[in-house]
Amino acid sequence: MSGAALLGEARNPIIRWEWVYEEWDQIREALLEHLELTMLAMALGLVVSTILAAIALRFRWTMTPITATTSLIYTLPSVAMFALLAPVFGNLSRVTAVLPLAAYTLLILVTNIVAGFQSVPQSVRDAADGMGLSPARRVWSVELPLAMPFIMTGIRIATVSTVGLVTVAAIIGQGGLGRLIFNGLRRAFWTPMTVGALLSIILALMLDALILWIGLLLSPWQRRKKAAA
Amino acid sequence: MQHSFPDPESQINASRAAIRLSGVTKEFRGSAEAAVADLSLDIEEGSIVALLGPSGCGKTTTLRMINRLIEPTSGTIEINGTNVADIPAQELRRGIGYVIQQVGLFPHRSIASNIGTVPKMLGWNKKRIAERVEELTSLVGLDHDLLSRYPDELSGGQQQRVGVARALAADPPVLLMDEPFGAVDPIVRARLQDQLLELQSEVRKTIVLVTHDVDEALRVADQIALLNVGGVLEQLAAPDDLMRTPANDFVRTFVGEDRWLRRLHLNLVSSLPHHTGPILPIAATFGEAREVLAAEGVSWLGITEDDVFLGWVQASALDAVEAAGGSLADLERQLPAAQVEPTSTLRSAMELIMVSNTSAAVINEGGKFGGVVTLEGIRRGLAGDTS
Amino acid sequence: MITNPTRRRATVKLLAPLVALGLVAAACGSDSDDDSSSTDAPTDSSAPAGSDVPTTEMEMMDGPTIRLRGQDFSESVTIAEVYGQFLHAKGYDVEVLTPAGFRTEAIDSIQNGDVDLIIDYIGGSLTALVPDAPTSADPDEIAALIGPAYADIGATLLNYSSAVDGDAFVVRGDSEATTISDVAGLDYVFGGSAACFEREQCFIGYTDPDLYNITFADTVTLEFGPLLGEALSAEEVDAVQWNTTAPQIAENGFKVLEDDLGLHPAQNIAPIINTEVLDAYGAQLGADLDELSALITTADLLAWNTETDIELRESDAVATEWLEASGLI
Amino acid sequence: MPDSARPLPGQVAVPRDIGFVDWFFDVGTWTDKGGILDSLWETVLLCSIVTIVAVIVSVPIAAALAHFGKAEVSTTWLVSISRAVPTFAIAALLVPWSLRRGWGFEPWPIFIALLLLALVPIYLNTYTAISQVPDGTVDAARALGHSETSILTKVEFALGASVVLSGIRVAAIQVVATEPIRAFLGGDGLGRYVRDGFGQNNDTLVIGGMILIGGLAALTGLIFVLLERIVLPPGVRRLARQQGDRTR
Repeated sequence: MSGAALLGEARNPIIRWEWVYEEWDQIREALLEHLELTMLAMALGLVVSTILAAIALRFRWTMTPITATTSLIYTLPSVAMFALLAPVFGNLSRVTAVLPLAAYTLLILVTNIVAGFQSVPQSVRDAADGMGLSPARRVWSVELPLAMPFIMTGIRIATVSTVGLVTVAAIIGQGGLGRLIFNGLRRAFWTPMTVGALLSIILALMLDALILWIGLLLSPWQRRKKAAA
Repeated sequence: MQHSFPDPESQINASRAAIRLSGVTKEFRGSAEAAVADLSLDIEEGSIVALLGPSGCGKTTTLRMINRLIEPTSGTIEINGTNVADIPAQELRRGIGYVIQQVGLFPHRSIASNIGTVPKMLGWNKKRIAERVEELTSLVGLDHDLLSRYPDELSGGQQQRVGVARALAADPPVLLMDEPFGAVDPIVRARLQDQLLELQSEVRKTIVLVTHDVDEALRVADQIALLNVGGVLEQLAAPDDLMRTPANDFVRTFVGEDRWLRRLHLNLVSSLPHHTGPILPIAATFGEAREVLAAEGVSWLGITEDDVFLGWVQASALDAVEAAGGSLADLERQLPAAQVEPTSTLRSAMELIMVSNTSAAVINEGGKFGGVVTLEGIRRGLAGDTS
Repeated sequence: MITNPTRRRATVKLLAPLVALGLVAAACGSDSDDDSSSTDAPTDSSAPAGSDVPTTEMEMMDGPTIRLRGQDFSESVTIAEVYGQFLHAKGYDVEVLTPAGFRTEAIDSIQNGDVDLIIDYIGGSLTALVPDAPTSADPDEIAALIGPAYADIGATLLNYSSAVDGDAFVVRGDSEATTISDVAGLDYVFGGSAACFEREQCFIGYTDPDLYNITFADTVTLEFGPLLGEALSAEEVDAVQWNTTAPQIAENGFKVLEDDLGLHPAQNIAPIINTEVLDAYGAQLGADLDELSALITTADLLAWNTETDIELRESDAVATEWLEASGLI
Repeated sequence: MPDSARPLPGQVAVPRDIGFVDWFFDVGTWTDKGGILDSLWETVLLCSIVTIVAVIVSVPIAAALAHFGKAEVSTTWLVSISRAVPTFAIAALLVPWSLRRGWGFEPWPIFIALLLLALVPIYLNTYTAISQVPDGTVDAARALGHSETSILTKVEFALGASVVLSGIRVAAIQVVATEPIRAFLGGDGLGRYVRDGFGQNNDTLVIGGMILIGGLAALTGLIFVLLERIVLPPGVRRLARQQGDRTR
């Protein structure tokens, strides 16, 4: 078979290193944009899910509808989400990319925040009340730190999935490393696709490790336990 | 909320507090029966009162109404004449120590930080908190090395001690304890109970203790309030009186017919108040010997030398030896027939005393003389008479 | 591909603390056109076309940033680069955005002001803007129809180029057919994009009993791009709707069947610019764009596509090379 | 449109300005050749096969590794990688590869891409399920004379069944939600409505497609909930509630 861009052909191997070198600027841009979109989506997702989790914890009956809604959002095809929002918020607006990305984090984050606060032993809450901690202080200085391991796990999982999802936002001209993937897709050129996919995985792993590390910093009592185990 | 609550000016006297419950009733929503019904109770300052009863008798509810974790449906609770409802809840709680069965230590804070929780809230400076933490650590018998550890790294008994230290941190006049030793094994529990009594002899708090363990109540409380289901007070009495003169069948059944016997099996020689008895060093004079004999009302003496028990001598032989110009060392000594260890149960000690012809057993504490156990001492120990 | 300065600025903004709720606002603002403080001076000739920072010897034109964006296929990306780099060299403040979407998105963005300049194929524009208008092989006729339509959405159609990338009915080299009419009796499997199936100038025209009246054995919906060639090669389909400048046609020995009944409209490329932006720069901008459009030929399009899709070079470098070779920069 | 130009299987020619209700509740929309019912069947068939194969591959491997307490660390990393892999890119890479081998658009590229997606949640949950069975329980079974195989199947598996099942549920839902990319790679299935909606600039189709896909995913979740009710003994279900769902 002659002609167009064949896999394994000398011109179009799985990865062509000169391309990586020559297009380094493009790759770096894409990587930074990927990071930016991930962080924006996570930040927005965290704010919203904190509010939702607070509602769910305060009014127990809301837990089911909140979970149902966030689960449904989670199953909606991301490609369609981006495309539908594009005419609403404009093709170029970060909002168009960030809103769906943030929406996809809700299920994981809400579930984990709620689980985290529910994991706080009743006795600890009781002791805090008995010693005269105000409710706000109890939540902030006792419950939150104890819920932190769960919350950090949620943030890890959500961040990693978001890194994967950001690539899809390339259909609306954003999407960080997804732009590389689409660049390759346009021409059946493997190198940008491989670079995009690989960097997305590497970025996910690095963020995962980073958040794991931050989580351990935030919960020294856990670290000690882990070391002892 | 920067009231430094246990100040002299505070509504509750800094060192002493009496608690008075008047007609306190608590009905929970959706429950037909009251959890606590028209309960009136006077708690003397500086005493330990045990709220005892079967589950569902409202003892924990009663306790939690004192520091307003639960608000009564009707009735009033006063601490030193001040209605607790008039004190802001959080301020009130900071002035009342609170110990619970599951301890509820903050797992994410070091032991030192746990103990210092209330002082920190009261705005003490770091140095003062650190000193107080050190002091309390010694007071409850904790190893200072533990202060930098996290709760998970401590044994159940150690955690419970931290819980007590934490409750005492701001030197509150009132201590509420909700089954404080419920989660530890019987041996540790007995030790913790001893320690509580020891502690109480130093700090003299007004302590309200919830328990379902009759032995515990008998052992540590000055007064026992026996509650029945629905929060009905069946009897309020000193432990001895409760056992000797139960007010009704419920009390009799609850306290149990074989109470004494069970306690003999349960309690150790070491749990008895330290009692030396008619014991004298070998170098003592005849005058001293007669004094001790008169004071103890016995007809025999124990002789020790360098903390080692040498044997018993008969009082009747004193006059003859003194007349012969001898000393105590010249008396004929009988070797101790009854010897017990501090870890022997009271039952085995009693058995030994019965079968030997002395009326006391010698406590052998690792080869040294550790005091004597008498039948009277055992009786008093069982009755909770710690004097 | 072009580096996008607004993206870089947005990243810097972001790395400053992600102050929770301010995020969305910051994100919205990132495409504002008043920000020209970027100091990323271009260092090599292939990269910087999208930069809004002129090199020192050039005189900066006074006016708003011209944002242009290609559609999501190589030719459109390269065309956008060519126009972008050309204008940039002329001293205009230009920003070439990441390619995204196809014609619908392009027209939407010029209408809502996300983008100031697009380069589209006039026949395609006609289908999108005036779907009921009769198709024509005459570019002037089409231009006369779409000019007013673009004016209605605040844009100006400039002169079309002689460069044409027309619709192509493509079959394998061994096909017996030479005209589209020949296909009627061949029981072919047809592959086309989702858009093709609802267009008079495409699938509907081919199957229309009053026109080509072809009965296909089956159809496959394919994304526009190299997959069309792959599918044809693999004999998954026997005919595809492609474009005349697809380099894979020659590369694979495919052939383009003659549109013997004149279904396909003229598909010359033409710049369409936001009228306000055009007016802000005065007549010079229009003249400059016309100058460039006049120079681009169909052969150029095919050459660019060969570079990007067969030689796998990047559009920005291909554009720079052509502009240099043509003495335009 | 004249009858002879009636759409062939492979494309949906829906008037651009049709209202969602008119489209969705038209009988023809559902029953026509290439209509919703056909697309639904294609999707359900592929998703079921992918999920079943993923179970057959993942469960034994995970169970064996967990039983012998291997692969703790690699398991964690595997999750991260799998979540970040752009499934679309994988599938897109595989299509030309498949075409050139004469294997066509389908089913291999989309099948492999979805399989990769489904393997991990099932592997992970099985691993978790087996390794969280208390050592004491396993020892007790050993002491009662169970063989290692019998411990794995009768004890560890029975106790972890709920967690394994929820892993399969998550995998199935993800597969259903991701399968629509098939429509962008030369196939059909429910994703066709989203694809055609994009291509034809028809939001009715895009929204309709999203509702169908979201609905199928939700239904999939529901089926697993019912399955759990039927399959698991109440004691194990109670146990599972206590342990909590570790999949998220």
